[in-house]
Order: sequence, then C-alpha cells, then structure tokens
Amino acid sequence: MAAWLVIVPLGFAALAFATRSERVRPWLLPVAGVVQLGLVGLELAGFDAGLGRPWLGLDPIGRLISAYLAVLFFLCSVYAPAYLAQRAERPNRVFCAVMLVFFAMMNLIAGVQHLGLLWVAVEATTLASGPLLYFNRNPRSIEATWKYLLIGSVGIALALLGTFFVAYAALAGGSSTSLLLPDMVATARQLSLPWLHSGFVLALVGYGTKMGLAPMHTWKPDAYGEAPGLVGALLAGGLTSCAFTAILRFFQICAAAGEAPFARSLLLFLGLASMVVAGAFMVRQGDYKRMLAYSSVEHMGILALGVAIGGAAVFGALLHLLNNGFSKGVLFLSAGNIHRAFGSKRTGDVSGAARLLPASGALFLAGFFAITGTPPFGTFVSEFTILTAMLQAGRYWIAGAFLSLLLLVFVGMGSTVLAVVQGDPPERAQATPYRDRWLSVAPIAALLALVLALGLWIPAPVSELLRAAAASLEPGR
Amino acid sequence: MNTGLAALGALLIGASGLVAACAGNAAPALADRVGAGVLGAGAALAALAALLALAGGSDTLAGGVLALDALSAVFLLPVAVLGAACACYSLAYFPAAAHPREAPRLRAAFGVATAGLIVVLLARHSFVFLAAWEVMAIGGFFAVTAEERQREVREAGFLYLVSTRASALCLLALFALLFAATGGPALSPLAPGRVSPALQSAAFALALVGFGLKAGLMPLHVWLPPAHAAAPTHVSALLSGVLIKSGIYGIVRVVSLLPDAPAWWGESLLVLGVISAILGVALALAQHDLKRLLAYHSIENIGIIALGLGLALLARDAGRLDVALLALGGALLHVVNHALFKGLLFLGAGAVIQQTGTRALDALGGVAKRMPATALCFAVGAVAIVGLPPLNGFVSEWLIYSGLLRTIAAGGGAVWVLAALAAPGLALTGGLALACFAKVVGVVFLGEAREPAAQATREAPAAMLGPMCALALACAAIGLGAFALGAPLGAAAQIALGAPGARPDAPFAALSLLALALVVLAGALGLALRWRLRRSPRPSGPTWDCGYAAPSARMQYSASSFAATLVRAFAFALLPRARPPQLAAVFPAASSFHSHVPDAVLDGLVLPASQRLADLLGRLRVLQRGSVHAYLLYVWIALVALLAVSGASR
Amino acid sequence: MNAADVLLALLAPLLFPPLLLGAITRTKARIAGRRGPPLLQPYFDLARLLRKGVVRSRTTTWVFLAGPVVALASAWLAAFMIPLGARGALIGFPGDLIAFAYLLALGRFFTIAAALDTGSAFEGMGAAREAAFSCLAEPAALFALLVLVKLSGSTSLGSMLGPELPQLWAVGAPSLGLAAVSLFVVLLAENSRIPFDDPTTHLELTMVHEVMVLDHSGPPLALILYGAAVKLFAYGLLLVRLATPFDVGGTALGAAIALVELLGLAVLIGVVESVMARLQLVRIPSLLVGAGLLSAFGVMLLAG
Amino acid sequence: MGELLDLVLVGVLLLNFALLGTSRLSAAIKFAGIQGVLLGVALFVSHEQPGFRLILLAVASAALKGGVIPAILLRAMRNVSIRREIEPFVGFTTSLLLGALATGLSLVFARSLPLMAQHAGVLTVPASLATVLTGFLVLTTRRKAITQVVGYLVLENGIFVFGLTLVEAIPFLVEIGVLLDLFVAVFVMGIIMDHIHREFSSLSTEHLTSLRE
Repeated sequence: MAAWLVIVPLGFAALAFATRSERVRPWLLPVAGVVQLGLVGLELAGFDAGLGRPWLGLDPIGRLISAYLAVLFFLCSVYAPAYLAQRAERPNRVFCAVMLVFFAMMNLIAGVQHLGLLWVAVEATTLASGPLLYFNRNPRSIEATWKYLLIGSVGIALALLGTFFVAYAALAGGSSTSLLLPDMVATARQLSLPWLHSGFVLALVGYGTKMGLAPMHTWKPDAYGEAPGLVGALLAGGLTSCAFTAILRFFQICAAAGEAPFARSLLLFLGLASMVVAGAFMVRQGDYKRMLAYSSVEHMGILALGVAIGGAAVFGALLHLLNNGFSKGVLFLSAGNIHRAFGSKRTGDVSGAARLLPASGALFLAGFFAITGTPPFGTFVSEFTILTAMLQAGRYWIAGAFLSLLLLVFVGMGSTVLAVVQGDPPERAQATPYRDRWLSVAPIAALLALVLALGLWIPAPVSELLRAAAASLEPGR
Repeated sequence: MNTGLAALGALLIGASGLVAACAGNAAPALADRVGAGVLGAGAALAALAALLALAGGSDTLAGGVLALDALSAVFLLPVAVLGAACACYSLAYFPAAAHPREAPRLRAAFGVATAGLIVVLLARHSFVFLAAWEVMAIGGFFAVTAEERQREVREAGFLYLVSTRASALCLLALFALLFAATGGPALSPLAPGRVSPALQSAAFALALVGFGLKAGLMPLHVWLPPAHAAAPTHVSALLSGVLIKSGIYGIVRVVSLLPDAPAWWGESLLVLGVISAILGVALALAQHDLKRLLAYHSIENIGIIALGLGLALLARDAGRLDVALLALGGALLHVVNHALFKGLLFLGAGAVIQQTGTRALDALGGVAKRMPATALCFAVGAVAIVGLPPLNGFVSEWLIYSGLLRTIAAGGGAVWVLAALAAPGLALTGGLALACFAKVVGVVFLGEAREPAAQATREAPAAMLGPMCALALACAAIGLGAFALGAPLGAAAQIALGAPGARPDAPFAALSLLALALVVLAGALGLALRWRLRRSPRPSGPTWDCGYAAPSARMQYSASSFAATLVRAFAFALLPRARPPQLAAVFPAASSFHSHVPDAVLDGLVLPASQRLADLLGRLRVLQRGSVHAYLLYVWIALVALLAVSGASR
Repeated sequence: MNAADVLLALLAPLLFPPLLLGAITRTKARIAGRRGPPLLQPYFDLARLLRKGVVRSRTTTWVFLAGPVVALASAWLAAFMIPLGARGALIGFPGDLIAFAYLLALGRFFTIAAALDTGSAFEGMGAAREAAFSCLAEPAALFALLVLVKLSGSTSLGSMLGPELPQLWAVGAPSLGLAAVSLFVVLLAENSRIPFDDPTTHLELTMVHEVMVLDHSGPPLALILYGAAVKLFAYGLLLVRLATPFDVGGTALGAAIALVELLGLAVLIGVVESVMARLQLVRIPSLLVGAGLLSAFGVMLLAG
Repeated sequence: MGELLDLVLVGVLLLNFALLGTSRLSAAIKFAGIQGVLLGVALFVSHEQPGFRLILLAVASAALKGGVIPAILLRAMRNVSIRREIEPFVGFTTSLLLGALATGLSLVFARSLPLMAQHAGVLTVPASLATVLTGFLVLTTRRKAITQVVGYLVLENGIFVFGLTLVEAIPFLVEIGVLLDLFVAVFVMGIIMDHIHREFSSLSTEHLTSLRE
C-alpha cells in the first residue's frame, strides 16, 4: 500500500503539470487530498497490495505518519485554491505540481523501510520544497531558498554518511547488511558500537538539520518567514515530522542494539537546546511568521525531549507530533491570511487583526492558545503526558527546565500574538483587498477542531496506532 | 443530583453568551436580557445545589469526575449569587446598545469564566480541573480585556495572562506530580504514608505558588491591581469577589488531599497571610484610584483568609481541633463574606464611576446627595469589609480572632508566638482598613465634589441598584443571622480537616444578639433624635470654616492628605514617591504637589527583572546575523561536539 | 447576679460617665488654683444642649447625624461588657473582647464619617488624625489584653477580669503591670486627653477630636459629648479593674468601689493634664508605638 | 589492488589541497570535476572483478561528477560573468594548513574506529573523512555562492569515497538515486544562483544577509 501512497500523488503531479487552466489546476490538490484520504482509509482497514516489498511497507510508525500526512495535506489543499486565487498574478503550474511531488516524497519517507531509500526521499523533499519557498520570487525569498537548500543539503549529506556508517557498523560487526530496517533491527545486537554511535550522531545532526533542532535550525526562520503560509504549514507540520520519523528509524536501530540510553542522552541535549534557543529568540520577536518558525523549533525540541525521556513520554511525543502539526497548520494559515490583509508581517505594522479579520484573527489567537498547551487542546494532553513521565522517571530538574521554558515561550509568543490581534487596525490595512472568505477560513477551523478533539477524546484506533508506534520505539517494554 | 444541578447551572451560565448571540445582535437590548436571564437561571440552579449540599446532600456525577460536597458548596454559593448580581448589573452598566462590539464578547467571556469557575469547584479529576481552570482563566482574560482598544487595558491583560499561565504551569506540575505518585488522574485523598513527605511538601509548595498566584497572595499579587482597574467594573467585582477565591479553594482542596502536613505549611500560610493583610491594606490606603484601592483590599482579605487557613493547619497538627474548626470556619465564612461586600463595593464604585466619569478619588466628592441609595449600599459594604458589627465581616473576623486567642490562651510553642504576633497584626489591619474606608466613604460620597466635572448627576438605574441592595441585605442577613452558621461551616470545615462530625463551638447566638442589640439601640437613639429634631430647620448655611472667608470645594481634605500620616508611618514598606512644591521666590509661582506609591514588587522587582532578562536574551541574536557560512559552521560545531561526547561516552 | 445587680450594671454606664468629665475639669481647675465649675456641670451642659436647636451645614447628609448616634450606641454596648468590680458584666461571651474593640471601632468609623460629611478642611484634618492614631492604639490595646488572655486562659472580659484576677497578678505581675501602663496610655489617646489632644484648646490646627465636631450643635453635640464620656467610662473601668484586682465578694459593693476608683482615675487624668504639655502631633505615633511595644514585651514575658 | 586504490585516493587527497590552494574559480570547479572522475576510477579499481552494474555506476558517477556538473557550474559562471577570483574569508595558506590539519584529524579518527580487515591497510576511510572536511572548509570559508556549491560537491565526493567500502551493501537503485539527487540539487542550486545574480547582479553571499534577527 505504501507504494500507492507515493505513486498516486506523483500521478496527480503529472496531471497538474499537464493541466493548462490556471483556475482549474489548484482544484487538483483537494482532489488528490481526498483520494489520498481514501487510500489511507483502505490501508488502515487492512487492505494491502504488497507492491514494493520489502523496501516499502508500513510499520506502525509509518502507518501513523502517512495517515497524519493525508489529513494535514487534505485540509491544506482545501485552503490552497482560495490562496492561489488570491495570488492570480503568479503562474501556479510549477507550484501545484511540485507541491504534489513534495507530498509524495513525504509519504515515501513514511512508507520506506530502507535506510538508503529513506535518505533519497528526504533529500528529494528538500529539493521539491525549494520551488515552493521561492513562490514569491522576491529577493528575500531567494535568500531564504538559497540558505534552505544549502544548509539542508549539507545536513542531508551528513545523514548519508551516517547511513553509510551504520551500514559499515553491520559489516564491521561481522554480519552482512541490506540496510533494510527490519534486518537491521533484527541483527542490531551484532552492530559494531563505535560505528553505530558515530553513525547515529551523523544521522541525528543530518536529519536534525532538516527537522530544525537547534543549533541546526538556522534556516527555519528565514524559510518559514518568507514562504507562503500554505507552504509554511506543510513544512512545519509535515516535513519536520518526516525528518523526525527518519531520526526515529535510527533510534529504533540504536534501541534494538541496546544503545537507547546513548541515543536518549543526545536527544535530550538537542531537545533542551532547541527549547532554550526558541524561547530566547521568541522574546521581543517583531515578525510573527519568524516567531512561528521558532515555535516550530521549540516543539521539535519537545518531540526530541519526549523520546529522550522514554516510557510514557514516547507516546506523549508521538501524540504531540499530531497536535503540533495541526496547530501549526492553524497558525501558519491564519498568519498567511493576516499577512495578506495587512501586507506586512512586522508587529509594528499589524494590529487589530481581530477587528479587520474576525475569523482569521480569532483563529490565530486560538491557535496560539492551542500551541502553548492550553487545556482542553490536545497539546495539553501530550505535554502533560511528557511531564508526568519526566516526574515518574525522577528527572525533576529537566521537568523544572521544561516548565520554565514553556513559560518563557508563552511570554514571548503571547506578546507578539496579542500585539497582532488586539487594538485597532492601522488605516493602511483598510485598503488591502483580502478579507476572510469561507474557503480561506473553514480549513483552519477544521484543523483547530482536530487539535481540540485530540484534547477531549482520542479515538480508539488513533490511540491504538500511537500505542503500537510507541511500543516499536520501546523494545524493552 | 445536586452535582447534576450544579453542572446544569454551569452549562446554562457558560452558554448564556451564545444564547444571547442567537437572540440576535439586531436587538441588543433583547440579547442583553436573554443573556442575563439564562445566566440568572443557571445561577439559581447552582445556588440551589449549593444550599442542598450545605444541608448535607453531597454526591457525585459521572463516576466521581464531578462531585459537590459542602466544601465546594461554600465556594459555589457566592459564585452563583455574585454571578447573577453582576449579570443583572451589566444590563445597565455595559449594555450592548452602548457597546455594540464589546458587549456580546464580554457577555460570552463572563459566562464562560463563571462556568469554568463552577466546574473547577466541582472537578475531582486532574484533567477536568486543569481544563476548567484554564477555561476560567482565559475567559477571565477576555472579560478583563473587553475594552482592549485602550493601551492600559492591553498591558494589564497581558500581565494577567502571563501570571495566570505561570500559575497554570505550577498546577500542571502539581497534578503531574500527584498523577505520577498515585498513577491516576483522580483527585482523591492520599493514604497516609503512601507518598513520601518530601514529595508531599513539593506538591504543597507548587500549590502555594500556583494557587497563590491566582489568589493574589503577597508577593504574588502583581497582576491583581492593574487587572481590576482595567476590567469593566462588574468583571472586577466577579474577579475580586469569587474568581480569585478559586486559589483559596485550590489550596484547601489540595491540603485536604495530602494526609500528613508538616508544620511549615501552616506557618508559611499564616505568615504570608499576615504580610498580605497588612501590606495589602497599607498599599490600598495609598491609592488614588478607586478601583485599584478596592483591588488592594482584595489582597488584604485574601491575606486574612490565608491567615485563618494557616492557623487551622497548625492547630490540626497540634491536635487542637476546636481551634482548627474556628479558624477554618472563619476563613471559609470570610470567603463568602468577601464575595458579598467586595462585590457590593465594586458595583457601587462602578455606579459612581459611570455617573461621574472618573476613578480619581481626589476629584470625587459629595456623591451621596445625588445618589443616596448607592451611598447607603456602599456604606454598608464599607462597614462590612472593615469587619465591624453588626454586619457579616465581623462574624468571620471574630471567628479567626477567637481561634488566635484560644491558641494564645493555650500557650506554648512556635504556634503561640505566631498567633501572638498575628492577632495584633490583624488588629492593625482592621485599624488601617477602617481608616481606608472612612477615607473612601468620606472622600467619594460626602463633602462636595472636588472637581466640578466629577459632580454626580443622578441616582444609578434600578438594574444596578437592585443587585447592590440585594448584596447589602445579604451582608446584614449574615451579620444578624450568625446563629444559623454553625452547621454549614462545620460541614465544610470537617471535609478540609478530615474530622467528620465536628462543628465549631462558637457563641453564634450571642453574636446575633449583640448585632441585634446594636441595631435596636442605634435605631432607637436615631428615632429619638429624629423626633427631637422634627421641628428644627432644614440644613442652612455653609460649613463653619473657622472664620475663613471664601471656602471652596478644592480646600477639602483630599484622599491623599487623609492618608498621608499613615503612609508616612509605613514608608519603610510602601516607599512613597512625592514631588513637593518648589517655593523659590518671595512671590512664588503656582506650584503643584504630586505623590505616588508604586507597587514595590511589580515596579521594583518583576518589571525590571523581566527587562533585564529580555535584554540578556537579546544578546543571543548576534548568533542569527544572516551569514550562511556561520550557520553551516553551527552545524559542524554541533556535529563535532556530539561526536566528541559520544567518543567520550565510550 | 440578681435583678438589683442587673439594674446597677445597666444604670451605671448610663448615668455615671459625665461625672468623670466633671471630676477631671474640677481637678484641673483646682490645680490651676481656680474653683472651677461644679462636678455636675457636664450634666447641665448635656441638658442645655438637648434643649437647643440645631444648625446644620448644607453640605451634610444623614451621615452627619448618624455619627453621634452610632458612636453613643456602640460605646454603651462596649461599656456593658466590662464588669463593675469583680463580677457583673451585663454582656459576656467567649471572645467578647474582640466585640469590645470592634464596637468602639464602629463608633470611630461613624464619627470620622460625620466629620468628613461637613466637607471642612479642618474636620478632615481631625478625622485623619483620629484614624491614624487609633490604628496605632489598637494593637497596643490588643497586646495588653493578650496578656490577660494568656494568663487567664479565657477569652471573655467577664472572666478575665473576674474574681481570679488576683491569682493572675501573683503569677504574671510584671506583664500585667506593663499591660496596665500601656492601657493607660491608650486610654489617654483614645479619649483624646493630654498629652495626645487638648479638649480645651481653641486652635483648630492642633485639635484632634474637638475639631471633628466643630459643626455639630444642639442634641447631636450632646450625644457626642455623652458618647465620649461613656467611652472614657468603659476604658476607665477596664483599667481600674486591671490595676486593682482585689475582690470584695458582693457585686454591689464591688461596683461601688469600682466607681470610686473610676473617680480616682479621673482625678489622675486631671493631674496628668495639668502637669503635662500637649505633645507635638508628629511625636504622638512614636508614643503610641512605644506603648504597644511595652505591652508586647509584656506578652513576650509570658512566652512558652 | 589495494595499492592501486591507494594511489587513486592519494590523488583525491592532493586534489583537496589543490582546491584549497587555488585562487581561480574555474580551476576549483575543474579540480572538483577531476576528483569526481577519480572517484569513478576508484570505484572501478576497488574490486577484483567489477561486475556490470559496478562499471555502469562508475561510468555514470564519473560522467556526472566529472562532466555534467562541472559543465553546469562553468556555464553558470560564464553566464553571470563574475570575477574569476575566489574570495575567501581566510587566506589560502591558512586554508591549506587547515586542510592538512583536517587530513591529520581524519587519520586519527579513522584509526579510532574499528576497521574491517580489508579496509585496515587502505586509505579509504581517512581519505573520505578528509575530503568531507575539505568540503566543509570550502563551504564555510569561501564567499561566492558558486564556490559553496563546489564545496558541497567535494563533500559529496568524500561521502562517495566512503561508499566504496560497502558497494555490496548498497543497492544499485539507491546509488543511482543518490547520484540523481546530487544532480538535481546542483541543478536547482544553479537555477537559484541564476536568480541570485539577476536580483543582486553578483554571486557574493554578502548580499544574502538581509534575513536576520
């Protein structure tokens, strides 16, 4: 089934590229989204065409991620036509086609079982997202794209070296290797530890660059700041999660080799570092889209922290992955609307969004409360789970740091968000064309509803998926 | 069944804003009425449930996720009463017709916050509690920032938001700790010895900070005065009357969960209470702004309540159940009383502000002549909050006092010393509160308006007078009907103390009789005087100004000058700033005197510290200067560092 | 206690207080070498005032009249709580000493409000001083009473000052002595006598209590003067009972002795007023704080 | 065959130094290209009896790294007609010293890792690490965007060298995918460089610092 999850979007990409009409093309995205949802539904229902085995195949983590990606992409794709209609001045052929390729590659990451192919897929997402970032075609977006490509590619290159190291670890350990995840996990005990350690570090730094863990996060504010809100949502919600999945793959091998503590210590370090950096840069942040980028860094840190703590926290981290993705969708899309309406992303020029754009402003504010772990939103449940696990593990200092950093982030983010939402809109903003439309708001509301739903009640199948995925990361339990 | 009632009431209250919105913003007046009506109905249900529970009908709902016992009911009752009163008040104070944009949002926020508060009182499940807590806090935020067009309101709102989040994070840690300890989210009493004392103390410390932030215990009170000043007055009434009490409730509830309390819990509560009481009232005395003044009095009263709580804990450890019951009963009763008279005072202040258009004490004066009913209600509230007989404030303070006195009479130990210091501290608080409210009543309602603009025009409308009168009557009723208080207070206190069947042994009847005697005696004297003066001429002529020729209203003793002596006496704590007039030449030019008392904690500590921190973090920005080479370098540094770590770990 | 005792306990606070004022004035006159007004002069003054008409300022409201009324009513109730002699307090219940303090506070509250009601700068000044000084006097008084509470183990004035007071002196004489001294200071302050306030001065700027009632006239003024006398009576009774703890058994006899002692106290006050000068206003707080520390020290002596 | 492989790898190492030492942009690009070709040779000689897919891979990579990509870069360079000098942050001698240091470090690091018997004597792993570090040096110390692409290329070459050790392990498809990705990456970077030049009429990355805190 994994194969079809990749092939179908690619087919739509070709279709989009072939389509002539600028107005029809964007509607291919929601169609693709619906089809993908259907496929995922089939897959979850247990239907499986074993195409591409053993390289492709959905283990619990892959199943979780691909389902999540389908939902996220569907809602973003519903938003897309309204947005592209706004930007009629730009040809969207490349945009639509590349976005579908990008989506396909993310699904490949979710569904791939071969470390080498995994690398190819991640690099492919980097290259595919380049044109998306560059959609606005102004100097700033060029700069952002350049930095993104260069830093991303270098990071990924390190990940490739890491992959090779792990492969060599198998050879040096005296066993043959196929770089297939199941085999690696099965034979993990024989891996030569020095090579494994170095390989894991390289992979962590490489894919961590993609995921945006500090200090490899530097491309993020630029890229997210300059990309269209739609792209920002897919990068912050989808791509980072995929990079995290890649890291989880290597973590699985480490854990199977009995080296989980080693991997955890590194993740813990990078996780805390990310939260600190994010908090520091969010304080007095004058650009609300860059602020969202730092918030993404922070939450990547939380994910790493969750895996690092282990136990129930892994479940929490995976749940947080969903919550963070959906909340980021809310924030980036509503921020995009606000950006359209005010023509600026500096808090100095933007105020009174709640008056000018009642819906988008309210959703932006709600998204802020959601992302900061306010009950009853889902983020609260995941953060509570992680915190409880920390305390159960007796990691009191880490818990303290975690909480104080959450407060710091709240203060930094809150001042920016409230400055945007409250008050009276400036006169200039009255002139701009954009006002809330049904299609440009409903998807955001749906995303928010998802976060809320995850906070109120996690459906049995979802919690089953999460539990299975968490179990595959906790060989001991 | 009671719990169900209360939950239903909460549901109605929470939905009131929505219902009103459905009623349509086309007909604002109608929407107002519908909203208030629905909220009132919900409040009535909640009040009924609370009364039933106090009568001994405590039960649970949804498998113990929600429950209503006497302890919750003591807090629930004022929520219902004050909530309804404020809703009715808002019909005339904040009508949708006058505020087409803000009023509907405020209505919704008000209802949601109140409902959240009720659920907090009912919740016995950590997630539900935290969710309700946050709903209450966020609803409160939107209620406070209803008029967010004004910069001052936005700043106050942000301060409120940050401190409420800080408190929420403490509670998150607290409940996570309990969760980790008990392995479940249920908020049920721990078995003694089940959890290590250190962990319990940690939990208590978290509760003290988290709930103390919400309650406004010194020095965690920083958000309280600005928020109360910024909010619409009926919101201030709700905030100060019941919302901050959720902090007290939380502390009591958590203490009732933790079995073996070491002495320092009670001691810290008692000491913090005395500090809050004295400094709170001293700061209140120094304020020039009517609403800020009332806000600081909330801090004082929270301090009195905390004092009672701490004493109760200490007494429970010392095995003096009678003292514990007196102190806790007093504290709980004071929770109710403070809701009544502080609500009343805020509503009265709101009426004055609406009529005169200013909050500045030194501009006001002579309001009583145009607004006699408001003046009477406010005076009742003032007498009550100062704790004077025959009103309710006296009863609760009397209970706490007699707890202290019994401790002193028993003698011995650290408790004795603390009590022997707390009792005069309470007396000092009482004296200062008396001075402060004598000042407020005198300066606002009596004399003449100091600024012509601040002249009150007419009496407040019925929709505002009604709630005030109701609250004033409630104050009097508790004062005179003290004899009926023993059973409900006992029922509530014994839950917190885990001592079934106990009830405070206090001469409640005697208190009632004393109040009655006072009323009768004063009434009789008053009537006699009326009779004697029946034929004396109407007031005539100006006030005797000791021969001064042309007295003007500006020459009256102002609020600041009234407080000056005491403020000087407390200069060591208040750090007042005064700009005295400069008299230079032989014929000096016109000069002005300006005095201002900053909040030592907020203006002296919190704001500078956060500025400093922000600057410090700002330094880090040099790391993000846009050079891609530097960024790549970071990647490699991270790589090398991690490799080195992993190499070292081998 | 039988009906006669009740009657006595009821009437004494009603009838006796003005006599104290008379005694004080008389003493001062004598020391000054004048004959002075008759002892009963205060009664005559009251009667005259009650017959007079009233002039009220346009500025005033009902509060202006409520002040004297409430002050007098609360002072009476407070007075009923102090036993005449060893026994025979009309009102008594555990913790009534709090009620005693708060009743007097109620009176003060309304007196201050009535003063501010006139909108006169001078009366405002007096009100401010009254409020400020009593803030400092109250803790002092409470500390003094705490000494009694600790020693007697009771919280009711009736039993604290009751027959077993002598034993308490036997146990804690030093503390009780300190308490008595600071109570005397508080008495002088609360009843606005020299050195805190000069009831006979004519310079409004220096007045405390007198300036607050400048605008009152006729019956209201009568109530004020009478109320002040009752307040003095209550404090005085408390003080003499504390200072002369012996118990002669019978209620009536004890009461008689107490009243005589009260006259003695009045004479003492007169002497003090004649030999001392009025303090500077700025020095008054420190004196009150001193009194408070004195009684606090008394309490600390009993620690443990 | 080990000696032969070592010979090639020594060539690779020398090219690293040449890269660090040269001041001419076109030269740098050509060196990278030659390195690419050498890698193809290395892949070929690193096995006793190279199979068909090995040969194909060797040819493909040699063609791509030695032919196509340098062509792209040179074309880009000519299009934007930029000044032909490399503008380093640190001087060439310093770069050379750093390069030497890097090589030494990689020798040490490689020794610290347990190598398999057939790789113990050979330069493969040290050479690969040294090349990776060289690529890093070029990336971080050269000012022009185009030189950074060269640096990225060298970095990839280094990784490719490591790939020699496990040709058996890595499926053909993945190898091709890697090459394809590399190609697309350079291609896209070429396009972006083109736009950069159009916007800023220069390829110096100093213009690319407007996004900052």
